[in-house]
Amino acid sequence: MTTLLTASKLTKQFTGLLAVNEVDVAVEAGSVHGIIGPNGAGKTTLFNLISGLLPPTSGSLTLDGRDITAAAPYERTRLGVARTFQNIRMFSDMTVIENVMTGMHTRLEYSGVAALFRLPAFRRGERAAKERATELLEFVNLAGKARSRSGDLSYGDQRRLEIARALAGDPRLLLLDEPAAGMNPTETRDLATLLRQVGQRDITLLLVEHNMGFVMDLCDRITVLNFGRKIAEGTPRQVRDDPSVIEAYLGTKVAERLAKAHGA
Amino acid sequence: MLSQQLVNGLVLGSTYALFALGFTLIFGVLRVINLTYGFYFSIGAFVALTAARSFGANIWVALPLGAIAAGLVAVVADWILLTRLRRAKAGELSSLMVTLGAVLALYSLMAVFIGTDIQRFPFGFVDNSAIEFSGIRISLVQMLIIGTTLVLVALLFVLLQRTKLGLMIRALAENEDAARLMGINVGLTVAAVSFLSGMLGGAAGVLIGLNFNAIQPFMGEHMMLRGFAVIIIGGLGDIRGALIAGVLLGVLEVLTAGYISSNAKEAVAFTILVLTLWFRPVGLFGRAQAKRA
Amino acid sequence: MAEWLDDFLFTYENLVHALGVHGLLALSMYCVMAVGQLSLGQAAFMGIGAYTGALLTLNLGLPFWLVLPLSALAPALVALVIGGPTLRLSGVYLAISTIALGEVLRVLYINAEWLTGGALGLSGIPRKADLWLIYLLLLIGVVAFWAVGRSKIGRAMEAMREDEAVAGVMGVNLPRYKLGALIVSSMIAGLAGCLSSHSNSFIGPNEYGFEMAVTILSFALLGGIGTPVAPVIGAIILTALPEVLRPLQDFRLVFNGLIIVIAVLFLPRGVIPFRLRRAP
Amino acid sequence: MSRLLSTVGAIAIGSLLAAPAATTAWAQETVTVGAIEILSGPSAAYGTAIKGGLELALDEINAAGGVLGGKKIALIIEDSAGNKDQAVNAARKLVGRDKVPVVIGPTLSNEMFAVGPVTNERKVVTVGTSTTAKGITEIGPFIFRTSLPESDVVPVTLKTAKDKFGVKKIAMMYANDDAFSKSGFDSMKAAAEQLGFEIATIETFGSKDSDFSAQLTKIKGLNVDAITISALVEPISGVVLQARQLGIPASVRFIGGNGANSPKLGEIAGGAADGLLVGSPWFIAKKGETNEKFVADYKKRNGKDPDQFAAQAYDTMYIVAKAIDTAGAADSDKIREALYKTDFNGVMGPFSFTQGRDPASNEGVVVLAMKNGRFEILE
Repeated sequence: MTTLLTASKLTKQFTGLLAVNEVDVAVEAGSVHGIIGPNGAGKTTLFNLISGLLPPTSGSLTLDGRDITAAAPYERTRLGVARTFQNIRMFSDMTVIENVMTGMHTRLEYSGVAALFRLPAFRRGERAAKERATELLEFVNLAGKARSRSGDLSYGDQRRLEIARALAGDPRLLLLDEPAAGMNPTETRDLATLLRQVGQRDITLLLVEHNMGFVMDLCDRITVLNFGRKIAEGTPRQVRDDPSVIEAYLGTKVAERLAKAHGA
Repeated sequence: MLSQQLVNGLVLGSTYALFALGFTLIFGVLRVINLTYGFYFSIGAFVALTAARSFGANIWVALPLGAIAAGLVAVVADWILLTRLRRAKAGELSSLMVTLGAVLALYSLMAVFIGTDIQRFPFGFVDNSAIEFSGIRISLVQMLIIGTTLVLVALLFVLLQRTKLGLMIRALAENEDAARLMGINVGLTVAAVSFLSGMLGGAAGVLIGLNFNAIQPFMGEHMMLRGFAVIIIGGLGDIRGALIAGVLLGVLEVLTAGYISSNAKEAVAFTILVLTLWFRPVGLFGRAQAKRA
Repeated sequence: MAEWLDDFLFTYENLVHALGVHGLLALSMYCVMAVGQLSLGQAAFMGIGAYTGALLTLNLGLPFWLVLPLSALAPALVALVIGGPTLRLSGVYLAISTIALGEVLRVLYINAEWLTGGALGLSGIPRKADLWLIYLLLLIGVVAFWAVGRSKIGRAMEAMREDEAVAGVMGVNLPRYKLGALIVSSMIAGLAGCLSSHSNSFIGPNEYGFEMAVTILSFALLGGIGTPVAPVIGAIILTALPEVLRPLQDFRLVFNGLIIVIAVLFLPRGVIPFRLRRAP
Repeated sequence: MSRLLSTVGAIAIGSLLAAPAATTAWAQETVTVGAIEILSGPSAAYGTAIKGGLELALDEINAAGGVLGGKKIALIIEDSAGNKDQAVNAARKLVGRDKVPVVIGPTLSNEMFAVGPVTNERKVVTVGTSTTAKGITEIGPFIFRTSLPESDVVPVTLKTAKDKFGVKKIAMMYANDDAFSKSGFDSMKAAAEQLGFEIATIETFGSKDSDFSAQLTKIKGLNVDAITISALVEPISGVVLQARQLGIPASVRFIGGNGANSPKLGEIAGGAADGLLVGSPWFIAKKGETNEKFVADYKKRNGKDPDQFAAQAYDTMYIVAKAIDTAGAADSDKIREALYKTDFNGVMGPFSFTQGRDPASNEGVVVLAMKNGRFEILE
């Protein structure tokens, strides 16, 4: 197995807050890698650093041996990084299929001139894009809604559309920020099935999730963050049994219980 | 002559700084380039003028009157124009556009009703005499402007750093949602900031109108262009930066006109503005990284 | 031609010219706003085109077919200089620096007397901007935006307008798109400027300032930016209305200002709210 | 889309077409003359004064039997709002729709540079009453003006300053951002050089500036005898006030161009303006029956004192009416011929045109000095 993504000593400091503190993560190609941790542990910040939405304060990132620490988001996309967002960020005025086709931006090679004059390159590109988009929509079970306004979709549909849009760029690494948030058990189960199928497409998955069952079930390897620091890493079983992890999770619960007792 | 020119520059620069204070305060807290600010400047001057004319108010009455009126206008303008956008979390460009349209409409409306002729305070409204020492002349009004600018900056610092309202304002400036969670009445704090900046704008209008003795509806618009330069050079939202950038700009303009060419005076502000954007977009004193696209 | 028709065209020639030129200006505004940016420099770019065109015609006597593209090129260079640093920052920086641009250029026109005639401006510019040419260019502009709008470029532009960060994650090269849009828009504005100076015979330094910039913005906001035709219709309405409703002239600026306020607050999609489809 | 465009076009054109029919019916009994003046916006004061002067003359002419053996003159005044485009649109409407043989105005030189080529192309006589910039009548053979160009007035003022007050060394100031002020300055500079003045410095400012301290401090250090200034009245007032505040003594006189020739100067600047010299083609207290009657009638009709713009407009209306009469028809070409033969004695004094269509003589120019906030003839 080879390492696809390596973060070393990755740090992000906001005014007065170390959101991510010297975190090392290595994501194996072809694996499903989970990142867990209590609220405020720095998971989303880590995602923003990996996808390039935030510049790191220090540390470095490599993708397939190539340094991408300073690369802009669009450059990372071109290199094969795609992501979804915790609070779904759809182009809500666009139709469903347009959203997916927007995700193909880097894979469409025709020039502006070709588009302007409707040259064969443009026609070919758009036709292929449409076919591929339709395929992806079928894959996420949205084929019937290709022409609906995406802002009008139900919550679960939007989640799946976001995954289709991310897949449209043919990524090697897909970052999923709490994909199961707000889903009922049935939907969650369907999602897990969907993601397993994605994994079979030779796509490495890195996901942040709160739903423990979901994570333990799906992931090959898990990294645990707390207060911006990595506190544990390993297989689901290793992580589950790690005392520092139990403390991190239990600690908060105990604290909550204590607070409640005081209040009463 | 150099010393007299430096004094001229200091006075001119103080007017720029005075004007820019409220402008930069609005941006610093509310994250809005509020172009209606120029109108507060005009309306403050006009209210003071009307007071002086209709019931012979003196400067110590007319100045606060103009400032308070402008403050009230600011609260209303913010409420009408920006509440909706703030609630919808619309981008900063929407608010810029809405205030842009509003300010054009307001100036023009004011011009339709009271004309664009330059109006002046009655003779003898303030003591026009000047003090002269070792060949440098400075009039009482000019000293009043420099003094007021310094006093207002000091008061603003005390307000922001030492009072409960200041704490609320700073919390709001940091993060609106967090401020709300902390139990701060955001609507009220926004209104307070609007009122404060409106007052600063109005006071600037009265004093500057008095110094140059030229009051007309579009006076705020002419000032606005300098205002942009000052708040960008000083760093958006940076009060101390606005003070220093304002004075700096005034002195540079006067020295340019005095020793290079009066033709070049107009270009000074924008040359520095463009240089700032190229090389130091966070402003002269900014530390934080400029907001990324 | 029948005499009455001749008289009629003579009477309204300026208006018909203005409708076309303003249509082009609205299109140039559309081009920037379509990627979610705000430029208040369209009037300034127009001015550069107007002066470049007039000077090339008057001083060098170049043929109009050569003058026109050169007048589009000059503002493009300025857009490059302005856009380079500011487009990396948040949108307000572009807005402010483009306002400043108008002012800088005004000072420049006034002071470069040997070239621009200073405050007296340039007069005696031959009338070479034929009506058909203006409307042909406008038509080409609209069709071109329409065509490009229905491709990956159009999708990328709409994505940037809706959520810039996500557009970046989709692989849209944000700086390049923003700069490209600014440059194309400055070129259209430059063309409009050149056409207007070659239909007015006289230009002065104070015509391309803040008021004109705001007026151009109001075209696009009234029409909306859902399709490239919408801002053009906005321009036509706002240009023709004061001519039809004379009393409106006194309140022209008040009206333009209110249009912007109302459009932003209540009609964010303009009066032509349709959206261009971007997929087959 | 093209259908939408053409629909909008059709609506716009349709509503524009609806209007023109009205004016043509009564054109038989009247001669229609057009005027384009600034009646709204920042410079409305000029146009309003001109309108007052035109209408006063018009009432008198029509009461005395009109022109061409009993035809009355109808005057259509269009508002330009000081906007070049609006002025051109007005001119096109007057020429294309109302078919006027003569256009009076427009108010500003800037507007004339835009309007002139249009009316001239259609061979419609255009008579400026207040356009003093250089090159106005060079626009074309149909462009006249009754206002003395600055280049005729300013030398008189400067010469008076030299002869009467021994002025030798001057500083020159002007607003460099509007055509009126700039072209006034050009004439001033030419005249100053011709009269052998020593020009210590030339300083500029913007029409909308309010701070002139840098320029004035510099001038103060140069110990000049006088300061010439070419600008509109508002910045002039500001300059004068600040000059005195900065301690430039009253013995250093200001010498103004046409823009300073306004009673507003005294209203705004008060005593600070005392001593300012300005040349004027007309003055309210000018002796003579014609002028006294004009001043009285104007005041009765319009409720305030006339200024030079009103006076020039008043004379112009008479000059145009006479030309129409002489021409024998409301025909532009014939009126143009007739204007060349103008020999008129009005409130501004004797008047005729040069072959270049400018006023022939500057004999009527008087030099005024400001005293206690009012202009008086310099004796």
